[in-house]
Amino acid sequence: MLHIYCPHCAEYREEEEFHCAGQAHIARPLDPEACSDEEWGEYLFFRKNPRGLHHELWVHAAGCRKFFNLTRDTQSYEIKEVYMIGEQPSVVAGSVQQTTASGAKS
Amino acid sequence: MTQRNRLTSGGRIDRSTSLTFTYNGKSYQGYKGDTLASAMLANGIDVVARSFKYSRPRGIVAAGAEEPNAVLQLGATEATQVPNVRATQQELFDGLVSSATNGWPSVDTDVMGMIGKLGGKMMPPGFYYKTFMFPESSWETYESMIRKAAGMGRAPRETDPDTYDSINQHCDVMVVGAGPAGLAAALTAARGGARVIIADEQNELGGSLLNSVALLDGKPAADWVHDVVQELGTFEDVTLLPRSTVNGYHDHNFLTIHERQTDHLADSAPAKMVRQRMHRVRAKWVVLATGAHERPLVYANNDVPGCMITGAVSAYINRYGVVPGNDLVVMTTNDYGYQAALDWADAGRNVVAIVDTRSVANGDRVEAARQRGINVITGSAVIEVQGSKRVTGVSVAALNSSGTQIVGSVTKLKADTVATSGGWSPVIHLSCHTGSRPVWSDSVVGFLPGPTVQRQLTAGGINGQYETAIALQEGLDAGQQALVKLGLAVVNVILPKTKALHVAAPMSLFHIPHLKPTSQAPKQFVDYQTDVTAAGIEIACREGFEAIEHVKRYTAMGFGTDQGKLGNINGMAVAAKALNKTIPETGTTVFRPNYTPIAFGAIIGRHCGALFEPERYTAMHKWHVEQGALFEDVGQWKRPWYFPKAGETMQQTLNRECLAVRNSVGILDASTLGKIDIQGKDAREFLGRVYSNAWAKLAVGKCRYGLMCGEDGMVFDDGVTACLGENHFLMTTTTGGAAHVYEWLEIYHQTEWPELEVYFNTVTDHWSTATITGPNSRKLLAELTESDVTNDDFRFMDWKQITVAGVPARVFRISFTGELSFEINVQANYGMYVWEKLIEAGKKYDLTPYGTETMHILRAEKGFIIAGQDTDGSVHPYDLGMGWCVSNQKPFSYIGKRGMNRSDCTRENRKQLVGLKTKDPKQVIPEGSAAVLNPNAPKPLSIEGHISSSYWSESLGHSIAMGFIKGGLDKMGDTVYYPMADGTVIEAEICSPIFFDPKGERQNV
Amino acid sequence: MSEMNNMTAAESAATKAAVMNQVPGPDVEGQSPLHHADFAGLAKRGMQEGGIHLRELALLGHLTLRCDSSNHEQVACVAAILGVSLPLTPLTSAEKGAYSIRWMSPDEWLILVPGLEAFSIESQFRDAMPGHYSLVNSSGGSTVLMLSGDNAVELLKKSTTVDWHLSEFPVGKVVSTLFAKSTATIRRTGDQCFELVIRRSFADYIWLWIQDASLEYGLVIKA
Amino acid sequence: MQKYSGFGLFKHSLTHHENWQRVWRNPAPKKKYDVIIIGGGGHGLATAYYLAKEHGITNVAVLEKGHLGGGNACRNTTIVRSNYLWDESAALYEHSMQLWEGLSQELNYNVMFSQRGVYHTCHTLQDMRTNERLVAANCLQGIDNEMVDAEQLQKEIPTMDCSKNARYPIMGASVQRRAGNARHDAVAWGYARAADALGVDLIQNCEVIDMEINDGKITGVKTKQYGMIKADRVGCVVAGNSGVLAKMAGFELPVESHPLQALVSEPIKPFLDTVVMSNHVHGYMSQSDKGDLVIGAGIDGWVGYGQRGSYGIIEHTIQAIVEMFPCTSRVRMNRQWGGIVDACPDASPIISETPIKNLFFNCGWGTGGFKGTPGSGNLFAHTLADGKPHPIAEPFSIKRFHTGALIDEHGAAGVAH
Repeated sequence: MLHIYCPHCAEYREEEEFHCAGQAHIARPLDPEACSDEEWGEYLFFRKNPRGLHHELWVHAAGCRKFFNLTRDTQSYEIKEVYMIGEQPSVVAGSVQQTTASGAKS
Repeated sequence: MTQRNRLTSGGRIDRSTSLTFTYNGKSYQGYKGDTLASAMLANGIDVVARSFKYSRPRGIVAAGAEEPNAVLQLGATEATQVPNVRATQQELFDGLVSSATNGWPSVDTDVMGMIGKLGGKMMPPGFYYKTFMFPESSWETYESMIRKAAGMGRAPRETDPDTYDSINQHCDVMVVGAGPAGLAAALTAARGGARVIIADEQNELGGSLLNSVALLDGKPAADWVHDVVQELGTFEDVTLLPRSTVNGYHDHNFLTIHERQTDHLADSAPAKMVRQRMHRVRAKWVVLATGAHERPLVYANNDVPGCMITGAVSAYINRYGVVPGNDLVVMTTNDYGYQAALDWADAGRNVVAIVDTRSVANGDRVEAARQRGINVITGSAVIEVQGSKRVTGVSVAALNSSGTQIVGSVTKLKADTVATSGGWSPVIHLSCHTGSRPVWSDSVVGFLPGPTVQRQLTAGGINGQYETAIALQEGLDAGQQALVKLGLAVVNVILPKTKALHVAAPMSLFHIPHLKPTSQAPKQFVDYQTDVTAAGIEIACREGFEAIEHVKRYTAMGFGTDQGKLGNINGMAVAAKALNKTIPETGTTVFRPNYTPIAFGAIIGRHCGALFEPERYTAMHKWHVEQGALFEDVGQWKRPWYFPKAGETMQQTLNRECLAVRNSVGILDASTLGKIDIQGKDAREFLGRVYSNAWAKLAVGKCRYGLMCGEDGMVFDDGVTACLGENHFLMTTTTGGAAHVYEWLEIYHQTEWPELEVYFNTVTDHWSTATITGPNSRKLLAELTESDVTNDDFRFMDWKQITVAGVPARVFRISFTGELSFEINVQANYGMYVWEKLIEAGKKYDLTPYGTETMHILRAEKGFIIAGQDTDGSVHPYDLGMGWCVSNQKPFSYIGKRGMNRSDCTRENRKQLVGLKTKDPKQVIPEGSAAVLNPNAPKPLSIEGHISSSYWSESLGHSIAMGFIKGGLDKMGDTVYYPMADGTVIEAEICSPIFFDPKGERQNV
Repeated sequence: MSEMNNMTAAESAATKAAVMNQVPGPDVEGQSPLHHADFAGLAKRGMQEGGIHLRELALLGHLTLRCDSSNHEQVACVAAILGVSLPLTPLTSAEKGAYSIRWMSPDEWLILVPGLEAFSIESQFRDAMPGHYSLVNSSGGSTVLMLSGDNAVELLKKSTTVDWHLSEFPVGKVVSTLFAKSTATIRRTGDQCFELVIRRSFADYIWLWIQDASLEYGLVIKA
Repeated sequence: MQKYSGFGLFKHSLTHHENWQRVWRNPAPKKKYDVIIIGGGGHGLATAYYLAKEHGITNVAVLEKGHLGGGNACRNTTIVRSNYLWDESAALYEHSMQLWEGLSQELNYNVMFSQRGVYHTCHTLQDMRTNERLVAANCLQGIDNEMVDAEQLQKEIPTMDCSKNARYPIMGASVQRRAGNARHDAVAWGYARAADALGVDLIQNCEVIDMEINDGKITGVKTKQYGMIKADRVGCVVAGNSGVLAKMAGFELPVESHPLQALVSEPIKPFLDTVVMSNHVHGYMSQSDKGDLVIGAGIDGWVGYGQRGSYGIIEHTIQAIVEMFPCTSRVRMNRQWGGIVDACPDASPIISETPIKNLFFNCGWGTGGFKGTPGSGNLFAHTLADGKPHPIAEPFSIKRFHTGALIDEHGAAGVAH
């Protein structure tokens, strides 16, 4: 069971209050009509699905109903950081980072 | 009945409270403080089970969670039956009824035992993979026989009378295990001001100290336990949980604790009490002080009742005042095994010998035994046990220094009890639950907790530290570390003094050799409950099952209800030897929740029966119930399905309800439709992006129907949205789709288009909606309002704010029936009032309440779709023949536009929604029926489409249906066939789905 | 839209949103979501002592305000209308007299007022509130339960996953969270006193849940 | 291959079972193979077997990073059925079903395929419509499937609560009587043994860490333990790890890997003689030959490779089981575990060519992989042998996610299985 820091409520809550909306940073193409079927298909369905660091979009569904991003290790399930929509992650694959036992940072 | 193995004094039992219990129909006595197992041993009960595969008699081996054999059926009544209760963990209560789970006619004289003896040789591991294949049809016959013989206890046939619940806890430090290490850790953390939970599976805190004769500060260890527990009880932020097993350690320091609140009192919980409770704990830090399980040694016939582990022997003597036999032989690889002999001798019974596999034994405990005059035989082992339902003697032989071969002659000794110790296995189960891989330690001769990302500390036996003084110190250290990590000031705790004993190194030995090769020796059990033997493991390895997971799966080792707590390490050792590898090379052992089994009831708590899932009600629900409505589940809502009158069949009710609407007026509770209030200057733009049709020009006071598609172009919801003000809209959604639509709007607003000035608020529950529909609906409305509701002033697809029955209302003139309709929305606190006023005023128009089924018929007569019924995620608006609801003129590429223009979405011959009229007007095509062009063609037939909605239309006097047909919109007038399961075929003609009032005149009057 | 009664003059021009007085005259009795549970009767007939005390605050005015907390004009306007400032810190609340405000999300607050004042406050907002905002009357969609007693915290621990320890959850704190299989907005009003705002359609379920979960403590209904 | 039979068992018992042969060799890999199959799970082993048996291609290696059948093959709840909605899926799973029937004899390994029936219970009118649609479609597809009403269901499954008292009363069910269970380990081991006997090299503890791709064409794989191994064609059948392998090849898949959990009760005496699945209350259950109630749970909503999911899913699943079988309240849960399921957006698998020439992927089976094992292996072998998909596999191309020709089984099957 994940313990997730909601950056809007500024505290940890249980996973059951949240809903994962999948991979983060998938921007809707600005001009969908200009997309080929292949490009539109990639946007709709193709995902990174990494073993390791993953940037995800979550919503605090039973709380403040706001979306946010988090970076999570899909092997250890450790949450490395939580950040707002529109922001970029600071922990990315390949970046030097320490595995800590302290969970997400606020 | 006398308790022939009960000592006259000693132990933590209350001899003044005698308890009666039955086992296999026979009555026995025990005492308060007994476990069922200790009481059985006190009464000299030897055979407690028949083994799973070979049906061999089995006795009690251990004293705790690791017990593999004493697994019983409990329960005095049918409803309170509990299968597979471990007698070593079940506290005795007065009136307890127990029985063995296998054995026919009884566990003592079991016929299957003979089969086991004869057929046992035919049952090597995996034998079932190699046979029962011929003839091909035979497996299911064999299988049903196997199934009858398998299984242990039985489920009750009646509903559980007890309640359970769960409670969510938060703490700074969760201490698992209340032995010396756990108590020291908890005390330290508590004194430091931390919020502490300490849980232990036993009925009182103290752990191994309760089984021990060790002195702390010169006093019995139990005194120190008592003082610590008392002090812990004084802290407001410390929770003490005895009878509470920490069963699962999940991610991010989430733990589940299974607390038995009344299992020690009676079969069923006393009134108002909860039988069992799950604590769902989120801990900042976890201290695992779970101790260790002793390993029995693997030797020939080591499953004969009377074969035990040494720690259990001590526990029964010291804690329960029970000596489980008269003449004891101890076999050990380490110093700790000697304690059982010392305790046995102290209890005044005969220690025949201590057989130490080490050639040199010189620890303090060894010396103590020698000083007591006990016969210590070093460099030797018990290679075989005699007896069938109870040990009668043992064969002892000298071993070579590595313990791999017998070197001397065999001596036979008379004994009725054999206690063995092959060392101790740290209880690393919880540490493994989170995915941490354990690490082998040669010095501990066991696996230790591996690296982890959890905020976890360990202390005592789990670290392979079995001396009380060290365990206490490690507990203190863990408590202090936790305080540091929590940012709290570190406090000191003065630990009790205990005599430091010299402990010599243990020998790494698991499997005792026999004179014969393992394959030919009498059975040497590794896992008692699953009947896995050393020979079986060797066969598995020989056959190529070399990974330890393969060995386990092929032999079933560790798959019992004890999850291999006693046997797994021994099994790995046997496999390692067979493969000529070390234990860590063979692989690690993986444990998964639960540590010990948990009743389903406890896991689900109150979420069962009436509280399984919420039932959502509208403001008028009580009225519907009183009118005898039957209800349909739509999402979590209870919606009236239809309102039968006495003596009516369902179809008669529907016919009556439909005709009432078509001929006069009906009333529907439409409150459950999702409603979203949308405000902001960009609300209109937003609607244009999420609906497939145009919204730019919708005037204030007007309503419009819209289709919502996914980015793939497929329809997922629909509804009417009203323009309340220039920047203010009220969107309706389907009943089941409300939550999804709301999140859909929010995700686009928050992540894609935050620049749009718009706010969404769910108002589903705020408004209650009474829909009156039918030619007389205007007259009815006019009875209750002063406002002008004539067609001139209140047009179709308008909404108005008026007063209905004195209550301010928003009335929408929209129609889902094709009739003149008004949807009257009032604040839900006044919903029932207005409803009842409508019913009253409607009497003269024969106002008829109707439910969802009639609603479905009426809309199908008009060809209106129901999202979810006439859509399945694979149809876009054009497939539905609803191209009129798509605007490709909008400047913004609305959601769904690109998707519905992908190549597969624009191809020929897609399935399209059409009407279907049966050749025989009386025939109603069953919903779901599949269409074919030639019903006589051989199978598999290509399916042209299916029926999505189908009803008898009393208004039209014939059946109606909507369904999908490949290229259907271009096939009007064609015939398709619906083959039925009974071989008949229904013939239907493709037609427009609008069956009733095709010009739409009635809603416009 | 000439017929829209009760609409303030400035309303449609200023905010272009529709506002209506939704409360009828005094001769029409409103029915709260737990009306049929008859708390008044239960208070007389039921248990008088127990660890859980429960009372319904029925028919209050519930107003959901969405606006921009960094817009000083909006924040000042709210304070001027209600006489109490918007709580801008997450999970906090503010209260003055019969008005109370709960932080719901960074741009959302739940305002509770006496039932008959909802429309007048709504109208004041529509007259005075600048900028982009929304105000929604949700009075019919929810009700308020007051939960107190020696075992109130235990009941909440059985029903929610929130940490109710006073050090983590002081008086005045408010959370929106799951309550059993429904949701609730819960504010601590005293060491052992809590206010639950629950949704109408789930009210029966929550009522059933509370009765069941209170069994071991004893449930006292207050009128 | 040493022939297995009851007589064989007897014969070996006379020699204390000391003379059983290895079930498979443990060969060192050759430098080059005609076909390399990455992934020694049920699907990979079946692929190897059918390549050798039906296509005569025996210069084949199966590379397994751990031990054979150690992933989802040994973690699933062993349900086998073929009553899928769309013609494409129905053809695929029925192809598999027909291979299941007789598989024990074909492999000379008892995979304990037991056609004890699979019921889908219906709790709402929408459930009924969905299942009636499924039944109607299956009848025309030549697949057995029928509806039973609540009264009949109560007779067939006495321990289930088919009364009107439930929160979501059971209104009826569809049942495929040819469906059932098989023994998961035995399927992997049986295929492994048979493939090995035909000359396939099963290489355990051999992890692929890179692919050799030249001019858009794969020529070999790099392994952690044995370095480069060349191959003419490579088939990737690694279920939950598909995304990781796709990344090596430089493309993404329309697949996400999620934790899927399951659990068992303690063994009890016969309680349930069939398989029951409810998409509405979200749980399914059968009883193993050993007596355990085998219970399946929903999928966690996030990507996870840890073979662990959230406890909340376990709670919800058991709630559903007790709702349907109230008498299980006092039965005890023994053990839970998790697998990694690679799920496609349309709940149908991928058996396909890829952007890389000679590299083929078989993945995306989601929660339906076990039942598909024989069919998947059989069709993928065909694909690898011919270099182009078998007609039954053709609709399951990755390309469908570009054109939009999805085979969406969500609507029909609800939560799959």
